[in-house]
Amino acid sequence: MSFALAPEIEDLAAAAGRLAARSLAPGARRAEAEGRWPPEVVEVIHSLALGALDLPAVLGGVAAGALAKVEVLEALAAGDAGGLPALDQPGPAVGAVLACPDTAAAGEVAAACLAGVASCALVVADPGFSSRIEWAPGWPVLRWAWVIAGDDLALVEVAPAGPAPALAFHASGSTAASLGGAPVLGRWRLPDGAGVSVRGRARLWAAAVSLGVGRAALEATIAYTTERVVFAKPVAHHQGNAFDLAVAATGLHGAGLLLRDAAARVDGGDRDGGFWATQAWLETIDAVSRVTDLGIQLLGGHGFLVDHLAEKRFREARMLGLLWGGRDAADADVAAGSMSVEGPLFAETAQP
Amino acid sequence: MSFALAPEIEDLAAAAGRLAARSLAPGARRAEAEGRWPPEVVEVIHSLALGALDLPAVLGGVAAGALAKVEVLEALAAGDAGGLPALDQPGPAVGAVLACPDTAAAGEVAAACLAGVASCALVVADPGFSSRIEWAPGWPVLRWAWVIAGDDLALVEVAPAGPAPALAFHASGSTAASLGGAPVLGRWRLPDGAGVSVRGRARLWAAAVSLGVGRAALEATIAYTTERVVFAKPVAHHQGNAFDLAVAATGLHGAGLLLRDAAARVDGGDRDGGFWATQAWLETIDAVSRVTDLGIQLLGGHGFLVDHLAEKRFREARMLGLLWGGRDAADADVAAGSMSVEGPLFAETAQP
Amino acid sequence: MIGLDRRSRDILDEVRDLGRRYMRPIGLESDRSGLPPPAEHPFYLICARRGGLVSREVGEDEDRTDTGDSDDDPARLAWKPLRALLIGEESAYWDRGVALSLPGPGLGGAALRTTGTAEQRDRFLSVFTDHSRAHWGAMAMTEPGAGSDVARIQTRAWRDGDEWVLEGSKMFCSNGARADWVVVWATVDPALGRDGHRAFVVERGTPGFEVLRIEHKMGSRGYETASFALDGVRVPEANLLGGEELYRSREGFKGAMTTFNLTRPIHAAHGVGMGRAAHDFAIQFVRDDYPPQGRRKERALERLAAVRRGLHTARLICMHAVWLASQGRPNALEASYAKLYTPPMVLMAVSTALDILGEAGVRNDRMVEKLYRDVKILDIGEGTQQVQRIVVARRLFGLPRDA
Amino acid sequence: MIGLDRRSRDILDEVRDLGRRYMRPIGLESDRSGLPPPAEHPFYLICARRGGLVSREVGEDEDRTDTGDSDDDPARLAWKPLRALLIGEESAYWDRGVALSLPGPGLGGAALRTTGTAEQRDRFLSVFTDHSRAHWGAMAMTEPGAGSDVARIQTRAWRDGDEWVLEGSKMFCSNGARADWVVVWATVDPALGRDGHRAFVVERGTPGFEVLRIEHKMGSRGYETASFALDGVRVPEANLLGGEELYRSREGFKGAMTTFNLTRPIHAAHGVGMGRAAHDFAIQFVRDDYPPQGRRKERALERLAAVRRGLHTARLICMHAVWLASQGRPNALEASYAKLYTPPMVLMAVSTALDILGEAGVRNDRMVEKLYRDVKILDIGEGTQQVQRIVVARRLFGLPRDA
Repeated sequence: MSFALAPEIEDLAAAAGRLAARSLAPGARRAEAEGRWPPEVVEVIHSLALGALDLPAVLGGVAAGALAKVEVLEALAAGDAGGLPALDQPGPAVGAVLACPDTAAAGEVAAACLAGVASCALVVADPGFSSRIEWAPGWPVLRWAWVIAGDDLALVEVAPAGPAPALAFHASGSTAASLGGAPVLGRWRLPDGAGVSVRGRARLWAAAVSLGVGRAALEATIAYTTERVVFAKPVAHHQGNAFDLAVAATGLHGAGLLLRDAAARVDGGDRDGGFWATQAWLETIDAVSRVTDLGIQLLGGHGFLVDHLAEKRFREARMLGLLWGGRDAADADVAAGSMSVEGPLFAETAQP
Repeated sequence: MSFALAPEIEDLAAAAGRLAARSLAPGARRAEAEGRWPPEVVEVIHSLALGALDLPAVLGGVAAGALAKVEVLEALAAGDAGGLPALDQPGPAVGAVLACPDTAAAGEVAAACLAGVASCALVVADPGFSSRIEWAPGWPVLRWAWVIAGDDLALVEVAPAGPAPALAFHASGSTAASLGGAPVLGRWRLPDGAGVSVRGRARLWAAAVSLGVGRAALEATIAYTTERVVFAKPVAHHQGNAFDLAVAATGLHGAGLLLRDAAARVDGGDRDGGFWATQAWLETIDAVSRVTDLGIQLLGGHGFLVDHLAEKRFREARMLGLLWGGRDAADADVAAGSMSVEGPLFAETAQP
Repeated sequence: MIGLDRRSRDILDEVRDLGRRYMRPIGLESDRSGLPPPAEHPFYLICARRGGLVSREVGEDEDRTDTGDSDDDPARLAWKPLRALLIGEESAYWDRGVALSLPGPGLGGAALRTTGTAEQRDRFLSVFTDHSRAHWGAMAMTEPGAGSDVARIQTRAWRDGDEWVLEGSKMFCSNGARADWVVVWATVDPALGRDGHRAFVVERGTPGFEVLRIEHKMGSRGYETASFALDGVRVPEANLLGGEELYRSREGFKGAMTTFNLTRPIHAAHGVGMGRAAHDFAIQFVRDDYPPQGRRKERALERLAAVRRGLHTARLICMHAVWLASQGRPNALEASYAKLYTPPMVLMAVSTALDILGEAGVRNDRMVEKLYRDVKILDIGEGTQQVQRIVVARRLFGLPRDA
Repeated sequence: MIGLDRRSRDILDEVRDLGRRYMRPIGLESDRSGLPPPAEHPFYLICARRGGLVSREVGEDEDRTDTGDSDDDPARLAWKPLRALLIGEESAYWDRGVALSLPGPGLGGAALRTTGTAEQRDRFLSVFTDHSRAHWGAMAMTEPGAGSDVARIQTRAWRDGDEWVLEGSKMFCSNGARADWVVVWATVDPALGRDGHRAFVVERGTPGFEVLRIEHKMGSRGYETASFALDGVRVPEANLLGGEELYRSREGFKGAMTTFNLTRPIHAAHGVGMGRAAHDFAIQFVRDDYPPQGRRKERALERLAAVRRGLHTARLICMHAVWLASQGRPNALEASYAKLYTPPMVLMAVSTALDILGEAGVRNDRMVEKLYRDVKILDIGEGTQQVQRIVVARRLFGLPRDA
């Protein structure tokens, strides 16, 4: 056993990190204002084959796997997460593309997504809620929705219904769409438990982006608070603040390990991969919310201004906790697994 | 409007506080070992008419009200909470005694309780759970159980089924009892929403005792940590610890205000008194758990030894969060009220 | 038991009506445009004509030092700061940003009343008796390089003949660009720490007093947060707040700080109002959009009950702190309890409301999204959470100043 | 992905079997009686005969400095501290107190191996090759007046001819009363702080070495926590740990501290085991005692899923810290992450299990009640949560020592 990443994944993540620092971070605010990443950034990210990383060759992908994808997303998001929902297609919906029994339909969606000419959304539906897309990226044009309810999957053709400005990810633009009366291209009953795998891939995606945002927030907070002096010492060197930072850093560290473990499980074909991906999402969302909150708090009034990225990260962290069914759907999925999923290392030992 | 207590309540609470410091605190550990408070303590507490405080004259009480009771319990518990469940009868079950439509039956129970010859337990039942008394005080002898399920009340004659050693309150002794096959003395359907009032009185009781334990814990922790020096200054003067203590103290302060407000509502005949009593219990249990946990933590290894009262308070705080239906029943009651109970000062303003 | 008298209920009804008709819509518009409402906005004129948000009798101008009121029944007098608190909560329910932008002397007025000379109070507060148009006062303490650590302000003041010259820059000054005057804190010698502080009333239009910009903020956009430069600004001797005598002891600085014992709980009460707004939106969402039975609804109601618990606890802490002040009792500790408890709890409340809305919560056109961006500043203004912890620790167990 | 090799699975099966048959029942008995199992308990003899809990090959004696093993395949070698971690977790699942009471050199052994001379290692560790009866070693650092602040220990050591004389008292010494020898930390001069520290091996029966008492504890009663006095105890020069040379540099003290880089995660892993025990008990309770459908069950399962998430995260943090060490990489930060994250999370886990049991949870005869009393000490031993925060802050952003 090992906590080391495969060298090819390390290389990919390092490349993504360089790109993020060089091309994404400097333009983050401008991209937010303009509602998109500039063409040269889009081009260079396409060179990473971002959307193709976690798709198999048969769907036009490069089959690098979920763990590779997580590492790359995290590295990019640390620079700027804003355009990732738009640019990474099928991205969060990859689980639906993989699970779709109609490989021709899945292939058509995947091809359009990888070519950057259309996008698809994943809708985590609940019998009691009316089905609509509250928010999706505004570009490339939204053409399909994968609707997952329990283990039932449907592919629906949708038409964007105008912008839906939101809490964050402004660089991805926005659109809403109604699913009522939209043409259904297919409906499938997936094998038992496959639904959580589909949702789990969206959660892996969100957790990876969130973790990148959180890491950048921690780094920026430490940089600011070790520099800025109040009451005769750096902000971070007041023990009360140091304690809060230490706890926040610990949470982030744990979430990162859980996320990597979950992604590796998905790659390893673990039938409970969706359960662990959901757990990783829950842990990461909480950890990153704390870090980004502290990121504003320790900057004081400056944290509330758009002059720093702290407020942007705070918004991104929160939004990633709301998409794709949010906490309700995630808690329901882990609750459903809590009696059936075995311990990750060895079967939980029964009481004597 | 005023946050001041009536002078007679202040006097009562002050008397209870003196008694607690003089007669309860010094013998707390011995009483724990012996499973009861010594006779002279029992006598002096009877002089406070503890059990009678919140009963009306018609039931042999002195009708001082719920707020007076809360203040007295809190003051006593700050000295030693251990014997209170045994000594304060009908105590947590007072709501059932008051709600019971059969005043003769209620009067019989109240009289035996006030005379100190028998005790009654309140059982917060749930349709799905088998009814049993997991723990009740071991003295005076347990003779009745009030069973409240939703708005259905029953009075059952029970026989103690041997000791049931528990996490805390050892000075009250212990007993278990089965309700299966026990003679039912009466069954009543209470008016809609009256069940939460019955449960609310037990929660007021538990919150008051908990708050006393929490206040004593905070005081002892501050005394210890401002005295003991580590790394060249008192433990409490390390900013990280100071921050934790400040937050804990704030939580306790808020819980105290909420509890007093709830008790005053009960005395004022507020139909949502049970809802607010339940809210006060939830707030107090959380606040006191944090304070007593910190009380051990900042004492370090000493906090784990029986040489200090920190570990006793930690156990008491936790046990008060488990009795009378625990968190599940309380959360269910407040959830049920969350759409119907109006704001406490003015109706919540509807959206435009 | 906490209850309201008739007069307070009437006042709250009035605030509610104004909130619904003006404050909420104006706040949403400011949020969209990113700009505070212009100083000429008709709503401000409405407020100016009434002499305050709700009436001449009560409002933000009022505090317990204001004993010139004709109403001297002690029982009624005790109500006055409590009403200010309730008005604060209710205004913030509709829009805290707009509430902060309302005409009036603001924090600068509090400083004037606490430490100004009679002549100064008369000269600078009399403008607010002009009800023909809206007027603002402001206070400028914070600087780009010193937030919580106010002892470290760097804006310099020195005498030159019978004038004072001010040189430096200020940030986070609410309504600072539209104010008739700003109370500016400066130091005669940074090495003296707080003992070197002096406050000056600087009138708009004074040469060298230059608004640098109106800040772009994540939320709470309904009021103006200004930065400005003081570039050799000259003010007459008579504008030194409280006169030279005041600064012989350390009361000069402390004077400003004591105003916080009412402003902290009132600031916290804004949070209660905002939390209530999120709570009410979420309750309505559950009513309209949730399946009528089942786990999701149960769960949402449990979580909303917890929100309600926190909000009511916060409200009691705030009211208790103000009630103590109304009784003439010390309340520094309790004011900090209010400010320490409330903002994190309100952030939790709004965040919970977002969870209950789920994906619908991410959108600008659902008000909870805005509240989430608005609310975080509560934990920073009027003393950060960290500063409150220090105050509580100091009062409770003597945390030393250098800890 | 984290998985186990065949050998590790076999070892865990062995621990599980012993845990079920011996450790759990012995732990419950100790909890009832309030006393640790007597040193003559047959289970200790069983362990002694096996040369450890599970085998000669692996166990608590082992760390990465132990390279005398015949197995020198690096891939397999990397497994060894991880196995120690897993054995710790699994033992604590059954009873942490009893696990800590198992025969062996304990923390004193770690100190000996890290800083002892070859002669000392041979002399004091060879007793553990005697499998005819159980032997213990112990370490005594903590004193009544100095817990976390180990630099302040007051036990004095001075030379007298070719002997050292020790005077003082020690607390919180695990297995201290039954140990063949105890590594005792003392100071030659309290004014020197850590530079004045010396460690000595004091053998049982040395005159003046007097056990004062076995502490009465809230929980974790399965092992002996001893206090003792050193009343003019004389030890030969040869018992100065590492010899005089070692203390010329500051490595003397640091030597002891470096052992913590493995002990912290292993200590934290005990918490994971205890949390798992509470989790499993609660899951079984839900299966047996809850209504098969409905809100309570849903809620319980959600909460148990959160417990599981925390426990698995903690386990990964612990394993990662030990894995780094097995790779010869620095792990001081990560070891503190493990010790900082785990104990509060495990307290939450056990407390959640109590909530799920409700009133049934208060009783002694349901194991979760005991776990709640057992678990709190995890956040204190091997460096409190506060100390871990300091270590993390120091490593992450250079928190100064006097902050």
